[in-house]
Amino acid sequence: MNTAAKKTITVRYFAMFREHAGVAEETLQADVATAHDVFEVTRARHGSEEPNGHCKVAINDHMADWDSPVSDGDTVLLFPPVAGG
Amino acid sequence: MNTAAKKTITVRYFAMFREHAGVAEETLQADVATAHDVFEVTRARHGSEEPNGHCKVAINDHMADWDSPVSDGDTVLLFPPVAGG
Amino acid sequence: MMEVTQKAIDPAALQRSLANPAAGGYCAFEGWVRNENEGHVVERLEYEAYEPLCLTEGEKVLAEAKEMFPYLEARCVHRVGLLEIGDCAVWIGVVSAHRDEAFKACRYIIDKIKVRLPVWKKEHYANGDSGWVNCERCVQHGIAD
Amino acid sequence: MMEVTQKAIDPAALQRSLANPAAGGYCAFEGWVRNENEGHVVERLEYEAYEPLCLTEGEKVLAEAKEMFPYLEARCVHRVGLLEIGDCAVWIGVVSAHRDEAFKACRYIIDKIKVRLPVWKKEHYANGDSGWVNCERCVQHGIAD
Repeated sequence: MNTAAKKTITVRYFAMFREHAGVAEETLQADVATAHDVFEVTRARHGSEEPNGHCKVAINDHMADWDSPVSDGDTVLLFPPVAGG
Repeated sequence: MNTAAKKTITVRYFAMFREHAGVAEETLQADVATAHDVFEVTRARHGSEEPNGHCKVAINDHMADWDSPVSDGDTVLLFPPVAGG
Repeated sequence: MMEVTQKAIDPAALQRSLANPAAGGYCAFEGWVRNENEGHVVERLEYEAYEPLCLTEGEKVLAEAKEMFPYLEARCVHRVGLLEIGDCAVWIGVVSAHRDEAFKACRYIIDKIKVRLPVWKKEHYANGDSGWVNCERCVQHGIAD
Repeated sequence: MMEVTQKAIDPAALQRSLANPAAGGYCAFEGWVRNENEGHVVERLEYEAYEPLCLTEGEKVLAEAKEMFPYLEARCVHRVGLLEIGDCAVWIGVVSAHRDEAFKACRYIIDKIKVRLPVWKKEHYANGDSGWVNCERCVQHGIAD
């Protein structure tokens, strides 16, 4: 197993994702290239099938796209569908 | 002069019309059939050339058209162009 | 409900009167006296209204708005008398289940209030002149000239 | 200015902060907690927000609105925490020289706030259940089921 290829990513879960995961934040080491990859490897945690455009993602406090690249040490925020107002 | 054909009409002037007439209300006896006729016979008082769609008229506290008939004893309200709000 | 008042408008009290547990959206509009109109520096405004017809015409406008954009509650108050810069001349509040009706009804009401109610305003300018808004050319020898 | 607060929103104080002598129109929108949603009797709502991104995204929305509908002043406050029926969850106020910009900017802001800010609401129903709005089908085995 090539651990050198793995990145350390902090993942933060919000609202329903947090309740489903049972934690607000965790740090994982995984072989991920994009925000979408992070969504996939944490699927069992947040419980959602696919981002499908309704979920949103931010990287280091900036709104991002699902195909945005993630770097070692990034914090990825996983947002379930919003409902403000 | 056939005074039997004349009607007694109370005319009320508002805003600029009242300032121009120098009175808020007066009663006149005139040979008038419609609200427009009242506007015409009081033209020198309110000072306006023509109702032209911007001025409005009410008869006995009901909004009326310029060709609405007036009856003996009616009160005709002459409204210059409005500017609410 | 349509009202005409000589007293300062109290938006907070008016808003409280519209509370409704089924309401999800509240839209309010206020017309404020501003310091300029068509290039003139305005110092204050004088509003005159013919109250009986303001009330009947205002109620009609509120009913039309409700027919088109079903709302839960709505209220409109127009102030008369001498107003200073920043004073609230007209207040409209609409509450509805969802925001779309509240916005659309509120807009409809102010648009119609401005052209249908027998209300007139006289601007007092910084140079000492005054003039009735919309009316300067409607009288042959206007007092405002 | 965009704000997120845990305290009750005070519309009167917020409105006063927007006073501007060149303003002729003021439009406000408030989102209130209502007692029903999609057939469920709602007893209260719990709002959660990720404040850092609410602020940056909210400021973007206000700037976009100003670009499209040039206004003089605008402010938006979103409340978080546990809210009761009738409580104000979001407040938006816009002042402009004329009413058109105030209405349009206010509507633009609430429309975008609702879909772009990281804010979530959990409804607590009369029967004891609860559910995250817009989210019930987004999780395989939702806690809200």
